[in-house]
Amino acid sequence: MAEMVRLDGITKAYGETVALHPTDLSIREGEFVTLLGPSGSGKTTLLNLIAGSTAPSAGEIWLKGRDVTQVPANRRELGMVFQNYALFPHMTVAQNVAFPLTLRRRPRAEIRREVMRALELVHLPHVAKRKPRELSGGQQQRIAIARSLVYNPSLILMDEPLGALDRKLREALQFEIKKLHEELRMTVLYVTHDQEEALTMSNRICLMNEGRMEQVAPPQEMYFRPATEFAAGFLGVSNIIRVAVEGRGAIRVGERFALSGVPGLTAAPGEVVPVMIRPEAIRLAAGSAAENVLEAEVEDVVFLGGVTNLVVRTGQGERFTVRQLTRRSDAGWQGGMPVSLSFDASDVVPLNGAAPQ
Amino acid sequence: MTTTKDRLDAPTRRDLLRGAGAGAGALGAMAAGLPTLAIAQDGPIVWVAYGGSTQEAQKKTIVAAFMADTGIEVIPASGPDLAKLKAQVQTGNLEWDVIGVIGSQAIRAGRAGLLEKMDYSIVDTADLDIPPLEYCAPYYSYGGGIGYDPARHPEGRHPTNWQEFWDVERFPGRRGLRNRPDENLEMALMADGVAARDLYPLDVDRAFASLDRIKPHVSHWIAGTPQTISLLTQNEIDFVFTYSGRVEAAQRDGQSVAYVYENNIVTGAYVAVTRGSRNRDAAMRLVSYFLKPELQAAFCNIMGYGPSKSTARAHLEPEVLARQPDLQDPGTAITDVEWWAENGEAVTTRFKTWLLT
Amino acid sequence: MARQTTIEERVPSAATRLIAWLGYAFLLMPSLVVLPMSFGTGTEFDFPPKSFSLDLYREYFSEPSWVASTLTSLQVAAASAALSLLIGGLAAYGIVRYQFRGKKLLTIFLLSPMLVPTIVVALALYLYLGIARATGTTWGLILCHAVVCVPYVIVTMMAGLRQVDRNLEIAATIMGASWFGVLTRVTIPLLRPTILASGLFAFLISFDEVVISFFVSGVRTQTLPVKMYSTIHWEISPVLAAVSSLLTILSLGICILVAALQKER
Amino acid sequence: MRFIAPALVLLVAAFLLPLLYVVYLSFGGSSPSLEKYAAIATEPLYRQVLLNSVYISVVSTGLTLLLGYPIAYHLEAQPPRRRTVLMILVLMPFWTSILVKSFAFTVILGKSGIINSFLQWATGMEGHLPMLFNRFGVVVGMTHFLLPFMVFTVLASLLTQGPELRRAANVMGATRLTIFWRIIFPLSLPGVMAGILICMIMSMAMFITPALLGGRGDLMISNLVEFHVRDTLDWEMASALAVCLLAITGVFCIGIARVRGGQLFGEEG
Repeated sequence: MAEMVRLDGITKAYGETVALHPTDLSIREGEFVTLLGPSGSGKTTLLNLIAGSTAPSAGEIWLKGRDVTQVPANRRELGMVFQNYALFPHMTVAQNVAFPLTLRRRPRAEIRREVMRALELVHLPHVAKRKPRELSGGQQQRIAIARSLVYNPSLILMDEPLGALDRKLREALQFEIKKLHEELRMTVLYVTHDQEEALTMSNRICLMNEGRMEQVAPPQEMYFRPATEFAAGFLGVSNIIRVAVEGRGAIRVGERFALSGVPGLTAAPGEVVPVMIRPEAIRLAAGSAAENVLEAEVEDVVFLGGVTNLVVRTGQGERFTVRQLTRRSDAGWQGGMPVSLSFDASDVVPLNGAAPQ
Repeated sequence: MTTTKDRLDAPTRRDLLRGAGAGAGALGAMAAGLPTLAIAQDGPIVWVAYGGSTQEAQKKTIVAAFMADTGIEVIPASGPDLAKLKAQVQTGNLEWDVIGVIGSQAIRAGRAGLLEKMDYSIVDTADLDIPPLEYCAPYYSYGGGIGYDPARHPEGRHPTNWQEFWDVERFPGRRGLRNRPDENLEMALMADGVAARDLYPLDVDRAFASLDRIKPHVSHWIAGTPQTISLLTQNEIDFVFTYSGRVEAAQRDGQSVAYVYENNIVTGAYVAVTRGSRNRDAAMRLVSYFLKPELQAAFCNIMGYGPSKSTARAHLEPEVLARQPDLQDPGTAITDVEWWAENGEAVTTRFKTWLLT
Repeated sequence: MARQTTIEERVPSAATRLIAWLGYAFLLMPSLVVLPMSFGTGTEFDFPPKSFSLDLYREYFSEPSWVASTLTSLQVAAASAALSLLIGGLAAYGIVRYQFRGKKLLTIFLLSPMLVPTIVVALALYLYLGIARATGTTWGLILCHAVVCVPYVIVTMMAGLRQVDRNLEIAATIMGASWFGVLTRVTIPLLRPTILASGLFAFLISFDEVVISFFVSGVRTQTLPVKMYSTIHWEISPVLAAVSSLLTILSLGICILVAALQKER
Repeated sequence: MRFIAPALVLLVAAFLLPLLYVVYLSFGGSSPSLEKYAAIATEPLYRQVLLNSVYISVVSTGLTLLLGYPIAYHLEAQPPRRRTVLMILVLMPFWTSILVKSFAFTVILGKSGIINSFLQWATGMEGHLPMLFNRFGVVVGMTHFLLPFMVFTVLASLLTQGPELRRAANVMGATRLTIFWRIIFPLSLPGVMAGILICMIMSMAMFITPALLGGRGDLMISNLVEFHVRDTLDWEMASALAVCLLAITGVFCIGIARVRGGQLFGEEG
């Protein structure tokens, strides 16, 4: 598919402080890309640069094969959804949605038709005559989404659009946005600091940290093969430990636990490298009889309904979080119990560039 | 304190332009090219006076006759402010042609070079009770004296001359005087035993010593003439220095006020022509109408003031004539406007300081 | 903007309400005294009037110079309010929405006519306009009033602009509106209450201004306050009471109408 | 910058240049001298009047704040429509000529005025409260004139405060008084300061009200400026006094900017 957005070494600095280090990114048409990262990581800066509300210090922005670096925001043919909805309080819902179309001087009949179509897409055709302040937060955001897509902009920017909503609404709207994206094949650049949102909705996640792109990958890959300690720590729960490399693909975790055939391990023997193991990849057994296991002791048991999290501590003092599906027979896990841990070599993810990106 | 009188003759438009700096000059020059409302050569005459019913009466009698006779239009304006006059002459941007002002103001303006010399070949000075001056001609006189409320202070209970006004034992009550030295010094000297005919040159030290005695009994030093009557009718003051014309106007309104016609201080009111007036000759002719006996009488019959020409008295209504301060009476003081023009500023500063302490 | 607040947060204490209502009464009191005076008779101020009549109103309407100066005042006030709204509004927009060097100093300069005593400004302007031959012209008067009104407009408009959500303007821009489109379709409609308020304020300041007008106005451009003030040498015409009452009632009517209309939207 | 240009042009042409001319005049114009300033420094009248002006301005401004803040606070709490109506009430005095207002105040404050008559009737007291033709009368008249300016300045800053902080404080258990003094008042300080500044300067410049309602000691510096402008025609003296007045207001401004960490109006940053 065609390339919709391309960033070439785009940079933003305010005096001495660099808000965004030189960044490259390419978004294909119809793709849903999420900028994920903690606050201050540069994701909003990046969004504003693409939107045209701030000018880059260096680099180029291409939209649909056109260099728009010098093009003002109003000629970039973009759509945008804001966290605080940014609906015009002095206009009705219909006028709000019609706004981009009236700017484009579309015929009145067409405007009326397109507005109704957009409102139907977000299931709110009945509020057309109301003022935004008479609607709930979720309804307002739906209107804002309708307004952003009614004129088929080449790219829709969404700046934490669900940040102000409660959990239930958020999940419902996540689903709706995803559906709209699939139905209308819109290209979306979505900003959030919520990892679940990013994982649920995106084709690709672009993880940002301290003004840099940490890793760009589809959600699955981002979750299972994080490239850096930051990526591993930011998405989901992870156990990051340091292990000694013993040979090609071989590591030693504890005195009685060594693994070989770890994928993507490039460090030379003798080095100590960080690796990640997801809590659900760890097998747990009571006692310490088995061969090739890590011996540990249960510190804490957290019952979460369908799953149970256990915090265990090895003889070397390393803590692991272990996640297990709750079964009635497991009810016996208790603090102080001796346990043995094990996991497969294929679940061990070397970090910090140990794996090729 | 020094005055600027001697220097006032000198400044020219060019001086001012230089003073205002290059920028101001440029703007001034620019604006000078724009059309203004400057009065044309043979255009109407602008006549400025103190406004109100006095000017209304003059308009109906003297000015109306002038317009009927000559066919020259006269535009009345109000507020003959010396500052405005000075600025007009200094900048050459004349608005006024004929100015009606009282007493020392006229002389001060003449000395400051703001007025044309009176053309006494046009203006007839015969039979004047009040001497004509170089820059202005007297056309009526007004008497100042004691005002009171006859309901509160019937015959024998109110002062009838300045010695009695000063006598707070015999005539207890709140006094009201003006907040300026003019007339106050004359009163104070007469209260101290100086004969009305021997007032000038005023013995300023003696006058202030006399004023010291009345100071604690003056409940208000009045800023505006209208207040001299309103404070009396509102019972804020018992005895006040006011003018016969004001008291009579109030009486016509049915107010309970009375006036003492003895021991009055009579001051002249003058007309003058603006220096450099483009309608100089027509303006002088208007001034000559102000000195016509029958027109003066017509005006004074309305307002109750005294005409400046003795020959006008023959045309006065009997009741108006009966209320004229007798200029021949040795108890009547006639303000020496020349003395005030000479000493006014220094005495005023001293008076204001005296008021503050 | 709808605010959701509980009752207890919004109702000021009894003491505050008492002082506030005393304050309103204090502000209103002179007008309440002037109103009955306006139905008096005769040529002097009188309170309470001995008899009631419409004489003063009749006199006001039958005397062309009263009506003319009222019209001049309204005209000058409207023009200088419009002018100061335009340039003051633009300045406020520039100050709030843009960053540039020397902004702070420039802002203080733009607001400084507020900081200079009017008598000083009056004298300065009179001399200056005399040089420029602009005394006595209507446009000169309008410019002078605009100088005095602009700072008030800037201050109120800045406060109003700060309350307008920047995102609304950004949203409109991204949807394709030019800066002019954003201004006319979004910013100005949102600022309507502020524009109304600062316009009214500017109008009133100009309408009430006497010191500068006294100097700068001419024979044909006498404003109402100047007409009142320039006759004070001998008398204060009680017609003033009628004028003041008339204006008070008129303005009250207009303002209440505006308030009612505002709610209708 | 281009948005500011029209205002800048107007003010430079019709404000800054005239003002510079006044300064130029005060130093003797085309024949430079410090004569007028020397006179101001030595003549006791001017010193006394300067002190008077500052005193009267400070007291009037203080009273205006004490009365104006509760009004602004009350207005802020009203629903929009009611607020509009009450704001019209605050603007009412503008429509009445200052001359008529001064007359009305003599009717209200005089010895046999409305208030004294009422007090005599209500309390049976003999005599009267002296409220007119003294400093009290001046302060009342000035406060009446200044009040709308204070109310609107303070109201503007109260309206920009969101309800969130108050609600948060309320939840944390703060009483109404604590919320006011710890949150609302400190946050409204920019408005209060701006209001004080405007009122101080306006009251320093007033001359009609003190002349009509004041006693013999209530001469203000503006009265003297007017006197020299209109009576003695000594414009160099008037200009010198005006420059002194400017200097005093300048000191006010700097003082207030100090208090507020370099912000004069709290708007320029």
